[in-house]
Amino acid sequence: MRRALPALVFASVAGLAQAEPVVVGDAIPAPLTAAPGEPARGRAIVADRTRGLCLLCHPAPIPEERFQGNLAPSLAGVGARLTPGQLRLRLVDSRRLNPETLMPAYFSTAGLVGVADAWQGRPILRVEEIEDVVAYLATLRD
Amino acid sequence: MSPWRRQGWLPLLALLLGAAGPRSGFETMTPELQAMQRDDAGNPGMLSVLEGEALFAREGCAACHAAAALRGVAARYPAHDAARGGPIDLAGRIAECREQRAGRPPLPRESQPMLALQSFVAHQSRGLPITPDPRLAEARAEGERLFRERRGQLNLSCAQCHETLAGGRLAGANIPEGHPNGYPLYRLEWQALGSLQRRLRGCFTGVRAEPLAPGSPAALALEAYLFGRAAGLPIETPAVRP
Amino acid sequence: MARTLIRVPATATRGEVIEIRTLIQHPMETGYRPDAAGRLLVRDIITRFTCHFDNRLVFEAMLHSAIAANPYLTFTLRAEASGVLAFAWDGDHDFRHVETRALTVT
Amino acid sequence: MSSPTSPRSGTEPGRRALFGGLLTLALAPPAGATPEAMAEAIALFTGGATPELSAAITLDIPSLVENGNTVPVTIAVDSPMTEAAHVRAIALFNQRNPQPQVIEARLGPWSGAARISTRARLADSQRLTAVAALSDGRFLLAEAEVVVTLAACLEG
Repeated sequence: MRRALPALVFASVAGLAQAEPVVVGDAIPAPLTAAPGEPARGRAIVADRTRGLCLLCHPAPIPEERFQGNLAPSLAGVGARLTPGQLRLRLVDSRRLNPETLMPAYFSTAGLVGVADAWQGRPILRVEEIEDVVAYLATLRD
Repeated sequence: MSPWRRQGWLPLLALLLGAAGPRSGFETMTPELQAMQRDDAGNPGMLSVLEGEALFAREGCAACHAAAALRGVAARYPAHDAARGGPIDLAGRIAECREQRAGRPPLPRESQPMLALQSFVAHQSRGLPITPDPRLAEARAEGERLFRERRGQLNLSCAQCHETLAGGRLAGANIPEGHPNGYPLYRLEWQALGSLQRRLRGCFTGVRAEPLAPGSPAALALEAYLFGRAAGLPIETPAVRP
Repeated sequence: MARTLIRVPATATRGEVIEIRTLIQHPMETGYRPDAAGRLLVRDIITRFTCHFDNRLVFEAMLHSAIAANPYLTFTLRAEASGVLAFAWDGDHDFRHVETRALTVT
Repeated sequence: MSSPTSPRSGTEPGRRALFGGLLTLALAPPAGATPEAMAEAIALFTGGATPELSAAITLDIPSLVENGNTVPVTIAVDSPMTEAAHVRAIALFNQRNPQPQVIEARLGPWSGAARISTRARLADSQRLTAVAALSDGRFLLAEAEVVVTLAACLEG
């Protein structure tokens, strides 16, 4: 019953026009930034319940974070199951793969309803943060 | 049909309904929290009920409403209001009654006296099943649309968490079905008694959505739908929740 | 004015150990909690609870920020004679609330 | 007790607002109490005496709580509560709140029993210690571990 999504509109960052991520199949193969992501920073974002929010739904191999959700698949081994490009698309806009997904689009503001003023027009993560998270998730191989 | 037979049906019906019917958030709390709610001498929400009782007497409400006659009222709200041609909730009715009949200045919805009056009135219906007003079908339909609409930066609907994923764990917290049968209730997170509107605001803020304005048609529609889907659950006011 | 809930058995037999339960409306603002602007909210807690039986101190508790809002406290007393129980809560910013209850011993 | 000047300097995302709601914590992350601070507070209560771990004192507190804001706790000591042998005081301490003290209660033979209940605030999962002061000068101790889960969807 959900409407088909309009053509994907990717968020742009504070006036600086972002190159639109190019989707190839089920992946965004090309990194969104020139500088590569940093896994340690990505881990911190994943662990942070107010930034990445990941642990609200996903269990992850971050033992110092005791209370992790069980609503979504474990992130353990996700780097072995998915390529960085596949991870990137799932972060940027998981709806591209499953319109009913629970997972928020971390770098798309398309089709959102009733967003609070403070978050209007802003993606959940910045491109650098997306790349950091992709870099971290890619290290989760067991 | 013999009375025996008729009675024989009821437990079976209750069992069937119980299995498939709505589940109060009470049932998924720890035994300690359940005990806190059950014990009138220890339930912190009872302080507001007491305050409401005193206000009810002091403001002259008792001149028209015998406390005994309030039994069952909260179980029927939100109700259809002919003048508005739509739903009115208990807080709205109390506000209207105070202002129009008793000529008192308005009380903000979230003010302590309003919460106290509301908890006193709702407490009179404790244990009675929610019986939705049949005239609110239209509002409930709109409420259900809102319940199923994804919203906010996190793009989540009420239904995704409180229907599909109820019983799961969001971080460390159990996701309840989200029924309104205990309000106003004492929430440990608030360390105070608060309204259903306050709780909804919390959910909306949580998904980074603009909250519905309390008392607005949209908020009343959602409230009407929530009470409709909780039909049969007993009023627990003042409930205790984590 | 703070509202309280006090549960004292209506009657007790001589020598019976009764349980007294008290609950009082109070925010118990810890002094460690920041407001929206990040400034610490000033501590506002009940620091002391006492129960006197006919003017004799029979129970006393010192409370800290780690006591939950709307402090709940139960304690016991051996009922030896009828008399008056006086409960007092004292706290920051000159907070003081006093309640009395009759105890009837048969 | 340490200074609360930097109440949010702790790394306790577990107790922080989920989903970006504003902060509604009862207690800031522990700026102060530590096992050492707790030991110090206990020493102050016992006048330096070492309390004995004893089955005669029970600390009844849920091992898992949904919200640390209001945690029911009962402390009881098995004592005849006579003039000759009674509990003089009961206290409760914690390791991870800003302050190690929770409550100190004074009682006597007129109490008839040595049992108090209250509700504590716990900033995090931690160990709690109850200590009873006996009329013969001894001190008894009981401990309990409490796991505090998180509350989700904190409101703004």
